[in-house]
Order: sequence, then structure tokens, then C-alpha cells
Amino acid sequence: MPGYAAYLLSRLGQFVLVVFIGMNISFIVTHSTPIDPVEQTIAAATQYGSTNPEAIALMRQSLRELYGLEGGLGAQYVAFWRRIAVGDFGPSLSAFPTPVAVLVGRAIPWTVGLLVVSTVLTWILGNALGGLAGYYRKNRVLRFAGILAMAFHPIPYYIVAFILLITFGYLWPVLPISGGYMMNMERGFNLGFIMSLLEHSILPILSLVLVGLGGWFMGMRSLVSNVVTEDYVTYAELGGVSRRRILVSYVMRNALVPQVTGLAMSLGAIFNGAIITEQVFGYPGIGTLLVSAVHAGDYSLVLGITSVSIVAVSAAVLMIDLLYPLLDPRVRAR
Amino acid sequence: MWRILRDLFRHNRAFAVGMALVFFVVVFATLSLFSPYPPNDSFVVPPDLPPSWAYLLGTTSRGQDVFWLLSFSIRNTLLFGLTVAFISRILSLVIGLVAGYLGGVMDRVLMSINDTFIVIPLFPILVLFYFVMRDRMSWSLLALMMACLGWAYDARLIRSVAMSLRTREFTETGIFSGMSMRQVLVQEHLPYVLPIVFSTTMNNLNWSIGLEVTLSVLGFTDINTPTIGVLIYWANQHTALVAGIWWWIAFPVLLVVIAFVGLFLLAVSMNEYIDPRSRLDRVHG
Amino acid sequence: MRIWRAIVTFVVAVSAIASAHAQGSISKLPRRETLIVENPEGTIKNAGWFNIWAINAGGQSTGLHQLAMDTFWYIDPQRGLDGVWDNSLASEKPIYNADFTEMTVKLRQGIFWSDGKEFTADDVVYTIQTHMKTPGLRWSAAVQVNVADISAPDPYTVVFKLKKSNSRFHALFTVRWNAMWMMPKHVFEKAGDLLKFAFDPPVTLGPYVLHSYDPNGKWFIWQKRQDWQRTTVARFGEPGPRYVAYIDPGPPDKRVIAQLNHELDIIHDTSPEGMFTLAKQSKTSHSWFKGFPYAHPDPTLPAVILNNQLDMFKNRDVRWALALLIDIKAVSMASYRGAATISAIGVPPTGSHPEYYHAPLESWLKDFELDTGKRKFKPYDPTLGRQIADMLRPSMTEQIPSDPEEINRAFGRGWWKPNPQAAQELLERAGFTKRGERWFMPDGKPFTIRITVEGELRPVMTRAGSMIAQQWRQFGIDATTIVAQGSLVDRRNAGDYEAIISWSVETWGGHPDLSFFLDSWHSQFVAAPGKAQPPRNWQRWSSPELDRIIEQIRQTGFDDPKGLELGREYVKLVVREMPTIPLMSYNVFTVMDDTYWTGYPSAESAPYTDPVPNWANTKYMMVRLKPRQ
Amino acid sequence: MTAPLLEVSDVVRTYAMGGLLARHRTRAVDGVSFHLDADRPEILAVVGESGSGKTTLARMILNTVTPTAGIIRFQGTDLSRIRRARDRRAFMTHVQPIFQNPFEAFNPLKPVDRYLFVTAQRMAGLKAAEEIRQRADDSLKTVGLSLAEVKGRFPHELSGGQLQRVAIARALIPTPRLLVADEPVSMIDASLRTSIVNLLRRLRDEMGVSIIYITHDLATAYYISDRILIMHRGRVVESGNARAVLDNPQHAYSILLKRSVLSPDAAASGGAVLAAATSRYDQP
Repeated sequence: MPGYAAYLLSRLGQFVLVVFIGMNISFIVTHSTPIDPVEQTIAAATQYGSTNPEAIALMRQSLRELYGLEGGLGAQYVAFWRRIAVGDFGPSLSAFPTPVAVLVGRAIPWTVGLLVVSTVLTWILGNALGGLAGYYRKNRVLRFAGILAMAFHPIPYYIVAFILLITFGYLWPVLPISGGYMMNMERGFNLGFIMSLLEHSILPILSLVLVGLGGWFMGMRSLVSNVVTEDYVTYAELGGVSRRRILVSYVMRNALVPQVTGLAMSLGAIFNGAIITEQVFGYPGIGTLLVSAVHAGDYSLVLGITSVSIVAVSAAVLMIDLLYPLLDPRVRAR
Repeated sequence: MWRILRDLFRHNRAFAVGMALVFFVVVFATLSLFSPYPPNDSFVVPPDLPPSWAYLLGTTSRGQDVFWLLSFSIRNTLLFGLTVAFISRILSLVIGLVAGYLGGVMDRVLMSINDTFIVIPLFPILVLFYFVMRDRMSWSLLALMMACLGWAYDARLIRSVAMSLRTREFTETGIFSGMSMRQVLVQEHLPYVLPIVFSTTMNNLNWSIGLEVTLSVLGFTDINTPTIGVLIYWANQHTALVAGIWWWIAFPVLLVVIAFVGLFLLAVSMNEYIDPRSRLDRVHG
Repeated sequence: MRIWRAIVTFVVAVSAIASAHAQGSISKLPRRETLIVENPEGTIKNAGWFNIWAINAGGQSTGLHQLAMDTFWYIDPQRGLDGVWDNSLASEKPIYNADFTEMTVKLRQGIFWSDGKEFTADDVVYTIQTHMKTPGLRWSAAVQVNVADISAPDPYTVVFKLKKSNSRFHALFTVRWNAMWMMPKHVFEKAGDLLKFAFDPPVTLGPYVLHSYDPNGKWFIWQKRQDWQRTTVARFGEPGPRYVAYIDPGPPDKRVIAQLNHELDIIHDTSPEGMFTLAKQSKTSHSWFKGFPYAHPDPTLPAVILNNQLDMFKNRDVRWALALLIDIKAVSMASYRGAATISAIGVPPTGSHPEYYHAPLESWLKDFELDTGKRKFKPYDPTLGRQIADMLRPSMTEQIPSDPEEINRAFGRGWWKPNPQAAQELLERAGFTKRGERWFMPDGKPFTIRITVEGELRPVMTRAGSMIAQQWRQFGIDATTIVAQGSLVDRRNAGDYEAIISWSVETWGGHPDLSFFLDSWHSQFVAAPGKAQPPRNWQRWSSPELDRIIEQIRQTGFDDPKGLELGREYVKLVVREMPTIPLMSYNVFTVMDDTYWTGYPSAESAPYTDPVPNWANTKYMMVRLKPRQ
Repeated sequence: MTAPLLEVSDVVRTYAMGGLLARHRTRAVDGVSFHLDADRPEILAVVGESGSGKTTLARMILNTVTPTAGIIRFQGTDLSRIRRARDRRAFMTHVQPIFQNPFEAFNPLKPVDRYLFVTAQRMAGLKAAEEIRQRADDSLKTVGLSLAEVKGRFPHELSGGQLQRVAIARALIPTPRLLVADEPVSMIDASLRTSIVNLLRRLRDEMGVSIIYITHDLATAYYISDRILIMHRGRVVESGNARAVLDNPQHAYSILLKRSVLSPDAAASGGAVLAAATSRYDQP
């Protein structure tokens, strides 16, 4: 049964395989860390407070039972897949008994909202500028823009974020520096909340865009330079098609194909969160959750987050692969 | 080879400037060999001094001379980035070209491996890896680990170009001329993917150094090896930005930017040189 | 070009939105009635969880245990509002029988839960019995190990029957940072599975109730109870702030910025440099000490903890040699920029301890002799605290006190004078050899020490560790630091480290009794190498002599003056044996902003409590805070 | 009785087309059979409009596309059995392609002589540099060029006609038995076509090479081929002696095809009865 159906099936199979392997790797890595959630819990519970060694031993035992860590690695592995099968990640260990799904669900809208906007914005700006710069290679302004974008690109993100923070939060304090919205505000669909939401997202988005721009710019620039060599562009140029039309409908359209792939993957990858952004701007999201889960040895939560991320990225890759043959007949012919 | 470089240097201003900047950074990094202070020692000079003739780039709150500290840091950071970039470029080139050329089952297998690497979330893996490795975690191990995690995306990019190269007739000519797969890939296809390799190298460098900084800022690296990340880590621990010790941050950032702009200009001019279109232009003209 | 126009438009739009919303509007609460406090727990993963009895399910110092909880007694790490000891829910001190197998508690009357129900012995009995039969609660184990039975002869009296003699059983209900809190019976008995009960909103015993919270755990706002007079702090007056917000302000730099913008009234902790910045730039910011070293010394003793189960540290000579290689002045500079309160002995130099331990023992320390085998010498240098002050005076000028007593209080007294010569002799006696520039252990391997530090989580301690590694390295020991952020707890528990910068000494601060940490130093609790060790004897040191001291303390009443004698015996023992190398107190740069509130505690004028806001004891601060006119 | 040079029997090749929902399979080549004799070199023209399956057929003969059904044998060897690299190379020494677009047939970034050398080295098994050069030069001379003319030249420095000759010269280096020429003249200036076409004929006559000449151009097919296959939508609609078929087409499609290709300027070039034609059969 050759053809697209077979392709679809085999690609789906590959998707399942990749997700399976990815989740297994996550399982192995998370469970091979030396961080023991029980010890973390005990340490946090007894920190600064009174400790009775005998009581600690008892506590250790009952926590082990509570967290379901008694059965050893094999049993945990089976339990992991059994839960995944019903779409459940079990309870978080560091916020027992709250389900992992609840914690992840609370954080994800923020992460997705922030990163989708900034990723798409960065992508559009970077590709537009890069495309122009790749096509009008002699243009001074664009050359300068290119150097500027590249100069910004290598500045460690942490620094960029912090400079923005100091500039707009302290030297010229016009923007809020912390949180996703104003403290003590009714969440909901009302103007005040939305304005507050926008206001709080400006700095995080701006920092992400500034730093991310260079990559897309650079990629698009070189892709366009490549496409420009293709015959059809030369023909179009000779045929008297206007430069702008060539750029838009001949050059950009073709150069964009790999960039769309990149966009899809970046969008998939947003489920990793933006850890430094969240840290610097105190923005709620999955990154902070992940770091704290790692610190707490909360396998369930780490696995929950990585699994969501693995599925999201795989799905993005799958989508691209399924759409690719429909867009590019040369690939289909194979 | 030398002639090409000389010509580039003479006629291509971007190349000349890039070369000069990179040379500057390399010289700076080499200076680390002559540092009067071991890189990890603190309070060898008075702390918190702004740039002056005695301390060209000022001193840190840890009593380190920023000038010498920076020479170690930039050296290690660039070596780190280049190591990651080099290893991961080789991986992505080999896998991308082979998968694109062979297609079929082999492509499916390679891309499955590739995709697994793409979908595994990097950050938690690196952090967990740090915990698993504990005291053995080092600069080189991190570089190796990141190289192994950093090739997949570009391999996919290269594969897509290789796939379209595979359908071009000159590939058939090569095959019917009796070229081996290696020959076709290296001699026929490689020139077409080199521009991508160059620009992804820049991205990869940026990515690896950025990730190193991120991990360092969060404290997930070996802080005994001075790198830009570790430098920022310490500056951050001393709230240097708020405390007004701007030279602790500004000069390292400036140097990183110089290094990158230099490398970028080199990459662009090299790209222009190896780029099929400009190569054709050149031979035409 | 269009793109430029788009960018310009975007920037203009951003500025417009920004300017339209003037800053300072961080909440809709009336700012003058709101106290904004940093919660060092950061972002609370599981914000909607207020059942503090379930282990770590939600936050603790979100205001929950400071403003909503209550228990029998509090010991203040500083002077206290009315003495160190405060009878909170109890109306008097614990009453033990002669052999410490029974403890009777008299309860205060007229205390009400925030939902209007009176607090009585029923609640206490319910709390204890629940913990006895429910494993997995925060204090279940402690209750199960100790309590045989509980009864309430009348609504305001409870009697604990203990499983075995325990003169410190009341410590379970005595707040030092926290303690076992009382549950509202009428709420919890209807709750079903207690491990799955979120207790949202919490019914409180403290003077505040929950007003609102961020589902993402960035902030928690508490509101003063209408009937605050029916709570235990009412004895000291009305709490000042109508609202108290506990927030996650982000990393240390941001806390500084937030306070400079007057958006954060109390910073829990920042870096020394952040503190200096605030001291320089903000007229309204101040801290525990008026000038240098600013920070509040917590009753906690960071030390170089050596793993005494490792062969290389089994010999006392080696441990002492390592101590003599530390230049405490440099460590103080590197860690706290000099703002450290040093301590040569095994109790923190804070609260009432200098009076009880440091001052009285100073003459003994001065006479203390160490024998290297080649010669005898007196390692203690009583002037080191002063030397640090003198070193800082040129740059910090009038910030540095000159009164010797003040210097003692702020910088500590003396420490061990660096003595590489003696260290060399001690190491050689222990069988170590120096070849070239490097030291080798008796088995011929290079003498390497990896010092584990906590990194970002304890920046100051990380700095101290780096400096000590450097000093050891300069002597020819291959010493490096390892950041074990996150895994520190596991490694410390399992003895999977060589040296660690951490603390195994924590005390009440206000009270000379040392059992709080010392009881767990008994050799009966030392785990085999590789096995998890219960807190706090991380150094895994066992000594028959110490066991004898601990056993005697167990037989002595809490306020018995004999306890102090035994405490001093412990101090002398650990000076001789040096199982850990004590460094300094854990100084916390808690910075308070006067813009909206006054009446914060301070060392000079109002040492009534610890200002460090994650301590449950800080509830006392609320009654002293007054809005600034 | 020796095996035929090439034997194509009932070859089918299908492709899946269409989107996610509306999929259908097209038969690019649908049951084609023919054979070439081993002892009598000939030019077989495969004629059809674009999309008629002739290129797919060519690729199957070159063994770069596998048939969905049917068998192709070259000198008695089933092409689908050729798996090892050595066998494949042996096959390629006997069967060589000539592509439609000479500008595409060579890597624009490489000098064209390189392909000649590589072929001489790897396909003809020559080792010494001098021998290799000699062989390349000989081969170029066969097509009316010389090594001196093309040495170090890049594809864009040569004209289409020259390039196509270099391509043919390269294909001839391993002394193949069969050339598969896929529209070898369609991208070349009309004025140069005849020379290429004549060259092909000369190869048949002088070197005994069989040629499968794929084209949509009836004029040249008529001019040089011995036999002809007319393909329409993957099927052979008519075949036989070229002149017989073209002079008197039977199938409706062939008639239509013939009617639409006559052009006035064709007669002018080369003195042939029919010459190059550029227009195409209109798609239904």
C-alpha cells in the first residue's frame, strides 16, 4: 500500500515510537537523579523546626508509602505507563496530593500565551528583516540592521532581560517588573485585567523578541541568498517581474518552508517554558514549576512536564512532515 | 588556501573587519596564559574598583581583576562553543546528508533518531544530567553532552536540502560517473549545504553559549572553570547590576558581542565566498 | 520602509500603554493600609493549599504560619515583646511531672477561631489524636513517637501522657520558626481524608484571615480579623496593617529595585551588595543594625562541616589543621563583605548566646592550648572581630561602630588565628606529607577536598566555601567547590560529601537550651556510611563524652541552670575536637522600608523580635507596626 | 541465442497523488513491454506528451526507479536483482543516461571535465592520470570537442549544445551498450539540435550503441529512430517501424500528435523532411 496513506501510517508510527523513546529516556533520567523526593520533603518539613531523629525515621517510612515509592523502579515504571494510558500523571510528590495535571494546567496558559506571542512576533520580524536583507544585499540600512541584530543576539538573555528590567522598572519606572498581572485583581474578561495582563507582558515579550530576532534573521537571510540563485528567480527577474513581487512570491515563499518548520518546532518547544524569563520577570509559567520540581526530586511533576513537551514537539514535527509533501511536490515524488 | 584568504582580506571589507575582531578576541583569550593570578582565586586585588589604568577593566566584588578573569572566561567560553559547534556540525552533516540522499527506510530510521533528539526537552535533561554526574560534571562533559543534543534540528534542515539535491540531475550524473555515496555527498552536495552549515554554526554557537550561561546563572554548572556563564553567575550572586558594578557585566558582554560580530562577519563573507550564487557571480564576472 | 514604521509604532504603543498606567499600582489595596512582605519560599507551586498539617503540600511562610496559625508557646530569637518566652495559646509554661512522663498544659480562655467558634481543649485533643492515627502528616511521626495518650480534664486543660521520659516534649509546641500548630476540630472532622483536604480558605486562630491569593502562587493577601481582639496577640495591642501581602519579588536584585520603588516593605534577604545599595540609595530603608553589618544574625551557625566518617577527617589533628588554615577575615570579606558575625565556638553568636556562652567562655578560650607534638600554642585570637571592624572602617567610616561591646555584638569576638606552621605540624603528625607544593594523605593519595556548597540558594555560603577552598589550595591541598544546588539535602543526609558549608547547629536564640539541635547529635542516631542520617548531625561525629552530656541534658529541666553548664561543657568539647569548623551566624539581610510603616524591630532601639519575615515569630511585629503619618 | 540487450515486460509504475482526503493513484507507466536486440544496435524513440510516463520509463530502465510490477532485464539480468554496489556499477558501465537539461546535468559549481575524469577513473577503471586524460579527450573528440576546449570550464561557460556533447562524451567513456537519452535536445537552441541528433545517429552506426531516445518531438524521432513507441497516459498506444508508424499512424492519439507538430521552419534546418518542433499537444 504505497503512497500517502502508507506515508501517513509510517509517519504516525514514527511519531508513536519517538514519543515512546523520549518518555522512556525522561523516565530513566528523572529516576536516576540522586534527588530523593522523600528526603527533600523531610528536609523542607524539618528545616528550622524541631527534629526528633526517631520521628524522622518513622516519617521517612510513611512518606515512602504515601508517595508510592515502595515498589522499586520496575513497579514505578509500570505504574507510570499505566497512568499515562489513562492520561494521568499521578499526584505531584512535592505538592502531594495535588495532581500533576492540575499544577501543569495552572501554569501552561501563561507560558503558552507569553511564548506564542513572542515566538510568532520574533519569527515574523526576524524573517521579514532577514528576507529583505538577503534579497537587497547591498542595502546599507539592512546591512546595519543585520549587524545590530547579530550584536544583540549573543548577549546572554539574562543580561538583556535584566537591563530591560532596570531601565523600565527602575531608571524610568513605567512598567511593572513582577508577576503576570496586578496583585489582587479579579481575573476574568474585563478591561482592567486585560490591560494589566498586557502591561505585565511587555517586558518579557520585548526581551524575548530582542534576543530571538537575530537567529531568524540570520537563517532567513542565508536561505534567501540561496533561493535567489534558483533559476526561476533569475527567469522572473529577466521576465521583468517587479522586484517586490519576486521577493514576496518567489523568494520569500520558497525560503519560508524551512522557517515554517522552525516555527513549528519552536512553538512545540514552548512547553519547556522560558525559565530565565520567568525568573527575572517573576512571570508565572511552566519553567519555574520545572526547576522547582527538579529541585524537589518530584519525578512525577518533571515527567509530567517533559511528557507534555515531548508530545507537543513531536506533534509539531509530525504536522510539518505530513504537510510537507502536500506543499512540496519534489518530496512527494520520492 | 592562503591566497584565498589574502584575497578575501584585501577585497572583502566584512572579512577584514571580522578577521580583525576575531583576532582581537583570540589575542585576548591567549593573554590568559600570562595571567598573574590563578582564575579561581578571589581577593587578589581590591574589590569594586572601576576601570582605571591600574585595573584596565576594573575589579569585581570578589577582588578579581576583570581583565585577567575575562581572558580566562572568553577563552573557555569560545572553546566550549566551538567544541559543541564542531561536534554537532559533523553529526548533523553526516546524518542530514545521508538521510536525505538515501531516503526510504534509512531516512526513516535516521529521522526517528533525529526526532527523538528534537523532542526530548533539553533543559530538564541537562539539569538532571548535571545531578546524575554530580562531582564529575565538567566543562568538557557539558560540551559533549550539548553537542549530542544540539545536532538534530540542523540535521533536519540539512536533510531537507539534501533531499532536493538528490532529485537534481547532476546527482544522477555523479552516480552514473561512478561516484561513491561519500563522493557525491562530499563533493557534489556539501557545497550546497555549506551556507546552511555556516549560519547554523553561528546559531549553534549562540545556542550553546546561551545555554551555558543559563545553566550557570541557575547554578547548574561547574563553577570552578571560569566561563562567561560562571562570570555572570558570580556577578549575579553579588547583585552587580543593582550595586552599580557595571564593568563586571559590561566588558564581558562587550567582548562576547565583539567575538560574535567578528565571527558573524567572517561567516557572512565566507558564506558569500562559498555561496553557490556568489561563486557563480564571481566566475561569471 | 514599512517595517521600521511598524517597529516605531510598536515602541510608541508600548510607551503609551506604559505611561497610561502609572507605576506604583501594584495592587488595588489601599497602599497605606497594606504591608508588603517577601516570602522567601518564592512561587508557591500549589497555591490553593492551606492545610499546613499535610507535609509540604503548599506554602508555609506565605503568611499562613505567621498570621493564621497559633500554638501553645513561642520563644523569641531576640528579646520578645514581654520576655523571650511567650505563653500564646497556653496560659502558662508547661507543667511536667517529676520524671518527665506527663505534661499538662493550661489553655488561655476567650480565644476564638476566625469562624466564631471558641478554641478549647477539644481542638487540642482532636489535633493530637488525629496525628496519632494518621501517618504522613507533618507532625504525625513526632506525636506517634512521644505520645501515649491525651486527655482533657476540662475545656481549658490538656494532659499528655508520654511513652517515655522527655524533658523537652514541649519543644514540639514551642515556636522557633515554627512548631506543631493547632487544628480546628469543627472543620477537620468533616474534611474526610486529611491528606487530601486543601483547607481553602483557612479558618484561623491568628489575627488575620485570607483575603485573596494568586492561583499561580506569586502572592497571598491576608486581612485583619474583625474580631482580632479574640486572638492571642491582642494582649499586645491591635495589629497595625489591615492587609498583609506576602509576595514572591524575584531574585535579590529585583527585591532591591522593588524596595527602591517602595513596592516591597520587607525584604527577607538580599545579597550584601544589595544591602549596601539600599543603604546608600534609600533614606527610608533600614535593617536590624543601623549601620554595618546591617543583617540580622539568625540563631544558626554556618560551619565547615567535615564528614567525620571519612578516613581523612577521622583524626582531630587534621580537622584542627584545616581550621588553622582558614583566615576568617578573608572569609568574612568574601562571604558577607565583612558583614558577618563570627563565632569560634559551636553556638551561634546571636540572641542571648553571647551573654550565656561567648562572653563567659572567652577567658577559657584565651587560655586554650593546642599541642602540635612539636610545641604548644594558644590558637585563639580575641581581637579578630575588632580587626574586621578596623579593616572596614576606612571604606565604611562612621557605619562601623567603635564601641567594643557593639563591635562584639555586630562582628563577633575572636576566632582562630591563621597558623600554617602549626597546621603543617599537625598534618605531619597525622601522617600527611608534603611533596613539592602538594600535600599527600597517609595512604599516598593526594589530599583533595571537595567542598560542597549550595550555590544560588545560599549565595553567601557559596562565597565562603570558595574562599576557604582557595585558602586550602594555597596551602597545597587540592580543594575545589562543588555546587550541589538541589541535591544538597540528599548528599548531606547520605553523607555523600567530603566537606560542606552548612549548619548542624540551630538554637532557640533567645533561650540558652541547646537540646534543639544537640539531642540529635547523640551517637545513637549516627547512620552507617552511605545510609541516610537524620538531621542534624550531618558531620556524623560520635563521641562518648558528648553522649554523656546529651543524656544529662535529657534529665534536666528546660529552665534548669544546670542546662547552661552542660551547654558550656559541649562548647569546650567541640573546641577541643573540632568536628565542624564553626564560622559565623547566618546573617540575613532583612531590609525594612519606612515609607508606609514604622515600628519595625531593630538591634538598638527595638530588639523585640526577629525581623526575618518567614519566622512564625514575626506575628509579633504586626502589633508594633504603625502607619507612618 | 543470446539474450536481448533490453527486455521490458509488462512494466507498471504507480504514484499516489492528491491530498489527505482525496487520494488517488495514477499509473505513470501502465503495462509497457518492448525489447531491444543484442546484435542489432538501434535507436528506439519513445514519444509522448509530458506526463505520458516516458521519463518514468527511462528512469526504470536506468534502474533509479523501481517498477511497481513487471520485469526489466538487461542482458538477461533482472534489474531488481541488482543490489550490490559492484553489480550496480557493472550495470552502469553498460547503460548510461543523457539528461534533458545539460545545465542541470552538471554541478554548476564544478568544472565539467571533472565528470569525465571521474567516469574514466571509476567506470572505465583507468588509473594513470595520463590515460584518464587521454580517454576523456578521445571521448570528447568523438562528439566533436576536445579536452583543450572544455578543460577547467564551468557549465555556464559552455553553450547548451557543447554541454550536451560533453554529457554524451562522458556517457560514452565506459563504452556502454545502451544510452538512455531523455529529451536530449529540448533545452538546446533549435540551430544546434540537428548536430546532436546526428551525433546520436553516428554513435549507433559507428560505435554500435543502442539508444533509447525519449522525446515529445516527432520530427527528430522521425529523423533518426529505427523504431518508435508512442505513449499516452502510461500506455503504449502504437509501436513499430518509425517511418511506418509516423507516415501512417493508426491510433487516434498518434494522428492527433502528428497533425500538431508540423512546423514551417523545420524543413529549413538540416535538409530533413521533418525537423524540430516546439509546440506541444494540447492537454485535454
